[in-house]
Amino acid sequence: MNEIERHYRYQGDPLHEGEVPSDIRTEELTLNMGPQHPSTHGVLRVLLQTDGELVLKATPYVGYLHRCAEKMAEQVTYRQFTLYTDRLDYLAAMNNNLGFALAAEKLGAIEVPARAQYLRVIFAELNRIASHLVATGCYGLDMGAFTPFVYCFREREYVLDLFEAACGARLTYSYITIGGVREDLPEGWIGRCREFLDYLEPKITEYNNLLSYNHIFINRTARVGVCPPDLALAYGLTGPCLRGSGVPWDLRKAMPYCRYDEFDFEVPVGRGEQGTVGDSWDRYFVRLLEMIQSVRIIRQALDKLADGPVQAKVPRLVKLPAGEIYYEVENPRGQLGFHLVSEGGTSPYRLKIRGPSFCNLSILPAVARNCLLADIAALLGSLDIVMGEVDR
Amino acid sequence: MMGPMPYVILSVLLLVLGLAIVISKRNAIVMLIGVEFILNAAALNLVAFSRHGAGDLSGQTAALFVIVIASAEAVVALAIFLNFYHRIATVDIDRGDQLRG
Amino acid sequence: MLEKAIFLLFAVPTVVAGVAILLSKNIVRMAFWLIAMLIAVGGLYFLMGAYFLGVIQIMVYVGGVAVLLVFGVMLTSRQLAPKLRPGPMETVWLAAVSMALLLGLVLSVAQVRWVQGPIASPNSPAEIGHSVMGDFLGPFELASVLLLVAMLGAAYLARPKVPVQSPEGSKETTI
Amino acid sequence: MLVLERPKVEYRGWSLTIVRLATKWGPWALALLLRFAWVIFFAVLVVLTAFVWIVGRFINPLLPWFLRDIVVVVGLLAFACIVAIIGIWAERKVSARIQSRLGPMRSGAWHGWAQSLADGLKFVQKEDLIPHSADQPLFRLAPYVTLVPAFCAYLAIPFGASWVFRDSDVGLLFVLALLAIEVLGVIMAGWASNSKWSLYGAMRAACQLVSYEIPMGLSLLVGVAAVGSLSLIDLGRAQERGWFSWLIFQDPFLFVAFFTYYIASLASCKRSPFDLPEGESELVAGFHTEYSGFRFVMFFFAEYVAMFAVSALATIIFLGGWNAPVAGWSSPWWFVIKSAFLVWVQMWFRWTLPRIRIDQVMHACVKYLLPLTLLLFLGGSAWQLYDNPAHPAFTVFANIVRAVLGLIGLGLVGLYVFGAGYGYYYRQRLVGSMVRKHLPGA
Repeated sequence: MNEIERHYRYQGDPLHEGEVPSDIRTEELTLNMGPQHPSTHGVLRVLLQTDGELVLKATPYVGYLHRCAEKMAEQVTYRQFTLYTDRLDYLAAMNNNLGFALAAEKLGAIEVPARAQYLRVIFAELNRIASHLVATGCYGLDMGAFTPFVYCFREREYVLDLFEAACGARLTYSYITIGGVREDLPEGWIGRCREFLDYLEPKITEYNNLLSYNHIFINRTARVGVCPPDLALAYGLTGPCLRGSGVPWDLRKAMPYCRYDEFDFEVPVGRGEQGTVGDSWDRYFVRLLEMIQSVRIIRQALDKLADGPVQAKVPRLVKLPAGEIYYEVENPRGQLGFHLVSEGGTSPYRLKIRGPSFCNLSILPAVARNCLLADIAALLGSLDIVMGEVDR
Repeated sequence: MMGPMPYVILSVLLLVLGLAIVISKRNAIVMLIGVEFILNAAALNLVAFSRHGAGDLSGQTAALFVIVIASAEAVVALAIFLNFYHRIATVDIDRGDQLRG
Repeated sequence: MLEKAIFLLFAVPTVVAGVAILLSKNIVRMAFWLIAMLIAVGGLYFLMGAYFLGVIQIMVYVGGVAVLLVFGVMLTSRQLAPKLRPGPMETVWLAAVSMALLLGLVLSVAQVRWVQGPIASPNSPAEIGHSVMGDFLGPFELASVLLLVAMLGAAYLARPKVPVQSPEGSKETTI
Repeated sequence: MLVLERPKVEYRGWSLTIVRLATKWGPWALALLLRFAWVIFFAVLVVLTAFVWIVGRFINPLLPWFLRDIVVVVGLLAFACIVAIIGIWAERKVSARIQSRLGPMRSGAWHGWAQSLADGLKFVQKEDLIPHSADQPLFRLAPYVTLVPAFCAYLAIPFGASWVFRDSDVGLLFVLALLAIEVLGVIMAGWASNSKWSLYGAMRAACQLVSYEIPMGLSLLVGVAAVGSLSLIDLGRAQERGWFSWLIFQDPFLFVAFFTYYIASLASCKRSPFDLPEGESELVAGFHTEYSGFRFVMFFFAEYVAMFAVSALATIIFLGGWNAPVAGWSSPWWFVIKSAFLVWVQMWFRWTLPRIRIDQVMHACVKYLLPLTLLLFLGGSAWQLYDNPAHPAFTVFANIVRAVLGLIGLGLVGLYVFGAGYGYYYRQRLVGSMVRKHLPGA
């Protein structure tokens, strides 16, 4: 039994390590979890081989939300495709916009004005907060605690209000476009944003009291769904899932884009505070810590914001030179990559999207073995997948 | 006022039904159900006699012991049957004719 | 009159349950019929004034034993289930033997000349407690030992023995 | 020629028939009833009195008592229904307030008080759906098996020293036995639905409810051993000398037993954090996944009726039942208020805590709760041996302990009142500065 194999085993009770909880081995039951199931976060279907409450094997089946986003990209112009990026990870549309815009700008060598760069950072980080709030709240819901969910959505509403004030949309923004952002901030927006940041910071302590350090919650999530660092790297995990496994890899630090190198922030990693490194609790907690870091970044960006244009001079019909590029940004769920192949026309020849949720989900069959049925919900919730991005 | 007669007749019926269940079914758990019938027939008799015959509570106390023993029996029997099922994947008691495990 | 009606109210279900179990093919239904029988017998205890016993019957039998039985039925009932209906020849024999037994018992019971003793006073649990701790102290202690042994035995039988075998090969399916 | 015909849909079940009749004749009947309400009331009263008098005088002197029983049973049923209706509404309001929402506000004039009535009406109108491959008779039977025992438990629960349907020597065990039957309905529902999620719910319910019955009963037995009776009336009477005579403050074992009982009763009502049988994020809706319409309402009702029943047991055995904190002011209202408070605490738990995993539920029962309650029972019994006039020194000690425990209880209540008052007074500050000031565009 090697190290990784030992991690797969049921780890609820140290007394019975390496054993199934009961000897009463009945026939294996095939259980169809999803595509309509409360804790699969959308239309994911997981086929479970169960022995009583014990899950022997979990196989995810994806594709229920496939909308041919990549193929569509070949038919629409670059500007038009920005709208499709909204629908990838619909909880972090700003970040998706940003990734696509950066890829296109890199290929077209478009210089973005400084104010637009900072605005991009502000909005990307605000959306990271909103997305992590959803992840945190839904994780509480997966664990059976309804109240954190409502609290988190209450806070998310304020972020959405801010977005609505800036760009008029609450879910699909298309705010960050090629060459900058679509329009400048409205009157008084910065003050409201600061007010929100002041409001959010104490709330995170509240979540810690309510959920993170709740004894039941820790028992449900610590030592559950452990992804050791080597396994996480082997499966290509990114984002909070990778950092939850203790690997301090963040594209904002490692390969800064959008002037992220100007900001002072830390990369929180899972330290196995309540159980082992890389368990569900670590992944959950990394998200909470990242929210604090995002608040720090937004504060600095708001300070640096100076007057100026928010759009570079880009023609209405963007034409990119022939060539190809692969560009990755750090999304709330991991690294979102756009592989853009251009033949010099107004629409891409081929676009390949690397969805972080898809790669994160791929670890499910490796980790969800010999765990309990309830642990599947804990694991899926902590991986925090968005099916819009998995299926694209 | 009814005497003990109806209760005794009922208990006879329960006894015969229980025996018939035990004899006719080959499923171990259903046989356990038949045994519960027989035990209840006995307990019913005891309580009826306690009320109409002896005039003290010894019959009821004995019925209490019947319940206690029935529960213990059910627990152990079920544990045995589940092991049995685990070994030979059936609860057909005719299949359990090997002496080795 | 009322007593007879209530007696029938409880007696008929017990017999019906037994017949239904004999004729039924569905094991889970059998278990639920057994529960009906147990509750009806509990009702008969109530009718006879043995309230404590009736309550204990429902609590221990229905709440514990029957649930356990249903549990066992659900854990084992599968397509490999053994036959639940006897063959035609067996049925004839079974009916003959049961009828003979029934007739014999009923006739012998009917011949008994019952002497109506004093009706036992409506009992309280306290009296049963005195009875258990007095006349029946020996059986009571034995029963407690029996329960302990049964508990240990059941725990021993159901203990984990087999280490986990990795589920059907270690092939990684990558999708 | 092709004749397009409406597909013939066969609706089944009594609930739909009731709805049909109610929608057809209901408005008429209601209007007439309301128009002549007082007349009908007095007419019924007069007729009933005359009937009872004639029956008692000429036919059978026992029959009036039979009628009295019928009236009381109907009253208890009505009470249980009201408990369930108010409970469902309260659950929604409590959850809303805990989550800084408003909850139902529209049905009825005041704070959506008629919400559960409206919900009930909606549920009754729904199609009575039975899955094709379900075990029909058991599927239909299961909600009744769950609901009826929960209702029947009220037959033995006293609301006051003389406010009881039947005072039985074994009242406590009777209530426990009826609550034990409830699990059968759950198992039946889970199995008959022929759905794997339902079956999982049923299995979990069977494991959990059967296991937690033991600590629950044992904790109650500590109280029973202190009083020496299984009759709920006697248990209540033993505590009529005010706050410090309540059983929970009688000895430290009873004090702990109250909390172990409360935890076990949470598990036996399938309430959070023990709501695994229906845990919606794991088992869709557990044992009632396949139920809809009125059958689902029955499960819902049964849950709230059982919640109040276990809280009532806790009230009678530990919290003085119908007795006021000051001797002599006993009233059934005290009983209802205390039980309602315990129900509210159950709701509070539900909207605060996450759900436990099934293995942790069993470990908590077998490894911690069961030995603890056994120890409590042992300790409580030993305390009774020494706490009597034969041991004057110990009696002094016991009285000191009682006073201390009573003061602790007062402190807990004071803490609760202070916390609630503080929260209410600073309700604007606690929910944050941004709640009142809406952002433009919001």
